[in-house]
Amino acid sequence: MVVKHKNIFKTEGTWSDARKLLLKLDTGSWRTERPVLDREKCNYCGLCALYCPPQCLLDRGDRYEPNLDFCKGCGICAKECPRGAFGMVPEGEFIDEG
Amino acid sequence: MNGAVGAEYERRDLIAVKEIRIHGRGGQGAVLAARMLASAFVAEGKYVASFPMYGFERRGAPVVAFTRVDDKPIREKTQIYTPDCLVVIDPGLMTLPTLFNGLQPDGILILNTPKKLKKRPHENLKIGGVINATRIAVEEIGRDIPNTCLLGAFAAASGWLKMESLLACLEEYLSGDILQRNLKSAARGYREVEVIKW
Amino acid sequence: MVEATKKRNRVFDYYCEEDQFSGGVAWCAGCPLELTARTIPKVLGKNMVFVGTPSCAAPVLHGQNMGAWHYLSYLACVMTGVASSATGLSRYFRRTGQDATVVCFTGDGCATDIGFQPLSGAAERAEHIIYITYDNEGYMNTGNQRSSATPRGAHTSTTPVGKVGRGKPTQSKNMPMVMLMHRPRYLATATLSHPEDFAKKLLKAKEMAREGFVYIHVFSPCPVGWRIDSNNVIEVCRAAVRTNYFPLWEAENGQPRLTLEVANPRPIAEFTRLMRKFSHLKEDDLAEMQRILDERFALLKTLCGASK
Amino acid sequence: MKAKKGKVSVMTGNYAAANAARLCRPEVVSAYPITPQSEVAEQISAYVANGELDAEIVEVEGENSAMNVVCAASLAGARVFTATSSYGLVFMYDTLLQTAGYRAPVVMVNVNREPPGIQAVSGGQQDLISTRDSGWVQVIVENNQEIIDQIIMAYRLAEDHDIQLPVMVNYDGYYLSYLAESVEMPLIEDVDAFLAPLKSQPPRPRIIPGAATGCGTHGMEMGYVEARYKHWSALERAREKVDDIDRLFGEYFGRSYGGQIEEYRTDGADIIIVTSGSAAGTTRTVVDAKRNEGVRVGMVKIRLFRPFPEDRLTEVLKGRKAIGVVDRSLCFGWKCGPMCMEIKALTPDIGRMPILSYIDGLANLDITVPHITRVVDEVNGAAQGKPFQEVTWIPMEE
Repeated sequence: MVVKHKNIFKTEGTWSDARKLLLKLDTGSWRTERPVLDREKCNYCGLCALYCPPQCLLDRGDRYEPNLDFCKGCGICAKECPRGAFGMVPEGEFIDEG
Repeated sequence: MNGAVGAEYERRDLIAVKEIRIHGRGGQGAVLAARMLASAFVAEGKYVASFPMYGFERRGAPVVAFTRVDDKPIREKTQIYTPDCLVVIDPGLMTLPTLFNGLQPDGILILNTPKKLKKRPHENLKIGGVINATRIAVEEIGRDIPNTCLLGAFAAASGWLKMESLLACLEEYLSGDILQRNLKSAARGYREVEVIKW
Repeated sequence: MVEATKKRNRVFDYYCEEDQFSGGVAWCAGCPLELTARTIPKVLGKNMVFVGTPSCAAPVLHGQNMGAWHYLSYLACVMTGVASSATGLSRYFRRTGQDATVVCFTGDGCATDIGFQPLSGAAERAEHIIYITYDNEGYMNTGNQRSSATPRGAHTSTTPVGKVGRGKPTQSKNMPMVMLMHRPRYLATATLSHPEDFAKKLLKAKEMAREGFVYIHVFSPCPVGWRIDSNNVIEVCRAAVRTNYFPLWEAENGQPRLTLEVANPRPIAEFTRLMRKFSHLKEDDLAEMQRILDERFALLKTLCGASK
Repeated sequence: MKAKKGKVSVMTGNYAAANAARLCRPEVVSAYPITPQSEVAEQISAYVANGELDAEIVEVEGENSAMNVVCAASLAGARVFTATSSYGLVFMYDTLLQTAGYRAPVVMVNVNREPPGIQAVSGGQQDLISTRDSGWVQVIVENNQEIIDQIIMAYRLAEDHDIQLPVMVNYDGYYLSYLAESVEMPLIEDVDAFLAPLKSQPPRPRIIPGAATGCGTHGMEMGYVEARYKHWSALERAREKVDDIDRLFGEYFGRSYGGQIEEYRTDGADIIIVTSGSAAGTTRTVVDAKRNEGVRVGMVKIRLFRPFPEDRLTEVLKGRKAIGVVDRSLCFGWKCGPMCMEIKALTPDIGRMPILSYIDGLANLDITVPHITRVVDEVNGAAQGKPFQEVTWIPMEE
């Protein structure tokens, strides 16, 4: 006996809808080095935030700090900072081995 | 592409009532003539189908156009192999070996030529309509576009179509000064055609 | 915008719109394309529609079925269809009075190669769209193959360096100049090392797109394909400008003008040494590269002078 | 309610197509000239130039762009129209797949022409066949009146909320494109009335500036499969919809074409000739003549080629004694023409019987009355147990 195919979708909805949710990747885990700010050197010029590709430097009012959830560790902030306020520290130093 | 080439089909009763095949060259208005003819027949309540057969559209290349006329809707979408009437716009095409292919008994030939027709060109011909349409077109329209003049000659020689229907349908295709000149050209074709009965 | 308590760069004033992208999107660490993509809506505002194609930008720009990585409206189309799809959108938005900036966002592969025909057609028809090319000098998304924007001598996976092969044998298509000859309403080159210049040009582009076709060519080095340290890409952009390898200029109605005149252009070697895609080049190769560069810059200068 | 009688005039298939498109009020039109379609593009431009149609005309630099323009405009919410032929259709192939996959309700006229060979500017359905799995709805029509009526019906189908698919209306190049015959042109207010139900549907998704509406990627893995499944299902639904719309059109305008297929004198027929397009008219003439001779022959004209009218064909072909299928195209790698191949796929449902394949009318050669007569004679012989040839290239055997 042949069973006729029945459509399982009743309604048409062919498209994505960006308002539903934003998919976020754990790009924070891509990092091998982490930017660490020396607040003494920072003069809040904002060049780090300007050049940061993922735009993940958070404005703290008197300085910028990386959002480590998304920072990919490219090091541009450290490289572009005219005062050398960011240092790139290997991620391994932040891992609690215990 | 030429519908007449190599076609030796048996005529069947089931083919439409009247089939007209127009031979010309690109630029002489053969395609438009076939279409005008169709419109004129529609004005008389007939069903028509008309289409040309050509490849690349090139001035001077031989062109064949077809018009079918019937009292009932026409269903066949084929070229015309068994014409009842041939319209030859360019006298040079008279030497075409396939020109008379499939011509039916009691056939009609409408020929544009500056010369007299000395003998019957084909044994199936019954009526000839000979006219120097090129001269008339040049005189009336100012250019060698003899198609409307030949349509006038067709109406006179064949008797299948009223001249009023033909003149009325030209307005669908032409306008202004060109229309007036073509109306004159067609009227002269109707009046001046030499009708020969064999 | 928080008021700066210390010295804050005035470039921030151009970036007044919200970032339309989420954090954590799939672009390589240090890729200037990510910065370019984020910059555009920050300057142009939300009322824009991105039209793009398979490229490095595609996975992010064109979202996914159940969501997306940004809040912008977009149309993802085939490689050959970017400029013409944007045409369809722009015509209908204008006809129905919808205020929108239609922005094509493609790589050099699409703009200079497979999608060039519709781009050229749209420019000729003076469609009201902004066509932004991010030029990474090759097909970086598919693994660093050559495109017609790849410069002479560059090592790519389809013009490899070997016993015989010495990188790409022919010079690149001078795309901004090709587009200039279409006489768009507005044309500009830009790069990320000069964000203020870029932002100004984007603002101008938004205005000019109301009147006609806009083409913007963005120099966008690929840290992976060009083999650059990921922290060095902005420096590469800067070097490209300093050496006149990528001069910054704009043209309204086909009248070019330099927006940044480099006082003492540096030799090309200062650009090529920053990446390994040129590391095999010998002295004569660099000299030839310098010659091509000088020739192109002289042409640009001549045209700039002619329009004064 | 019924439509008023329209004006009867003589026009070519191309003019009929352009005129019908005008009546449907497309908002964005883009087409690139190609023989034998060019008149359609020209005529639409003339309507806009004369103020008879208010549409955006985009004079693109190639068919690929034409399809991209109308696809994108359609996704933004516009009613669109385009026309092409042969290589033009093939040149837009990437976007053809995209348009269907994105569910853009584009209506396109394809004037059938042979695709291989630059010199072969001649009729043939190979362009249609080469795009049959593009996910479009594909309809083939027989004469100029059907061109007009089918274009109007195509909008009703394409923009139906349950369908949302592009529709390709095919007619034979040369045989219909340049054929002048008398047609009745519906009045524009009647076309408006016929298409009005589309306005009361739920709005279809569209690209809105600033509203975060994106179109183009179906997501990965299951998201993609879901989108394909919905696309496939919409095409399945289109079959019945074609029948419904044809019936509604008939009730309103007084002309109908049978929907997915049109049957001609199939009652009591032992043998059936299956064909499509302009050749169907010639076949009717032969069927009439053969019926007069006592041959129990009928004709089936395939109108809907994609989705394939499986059920309607099964119903009409079941229990016959033999079938002849006349194709104006080729199916490379099969010992028969493409439509014949699809009819053969119905064998489990219609039962085993001789199915004879005929290739005819390639390169603009006529499918003539004698050709079809020969087909009927041979199929009739096969029905009576005579040996038959499985595939016959008619022009090669003349």
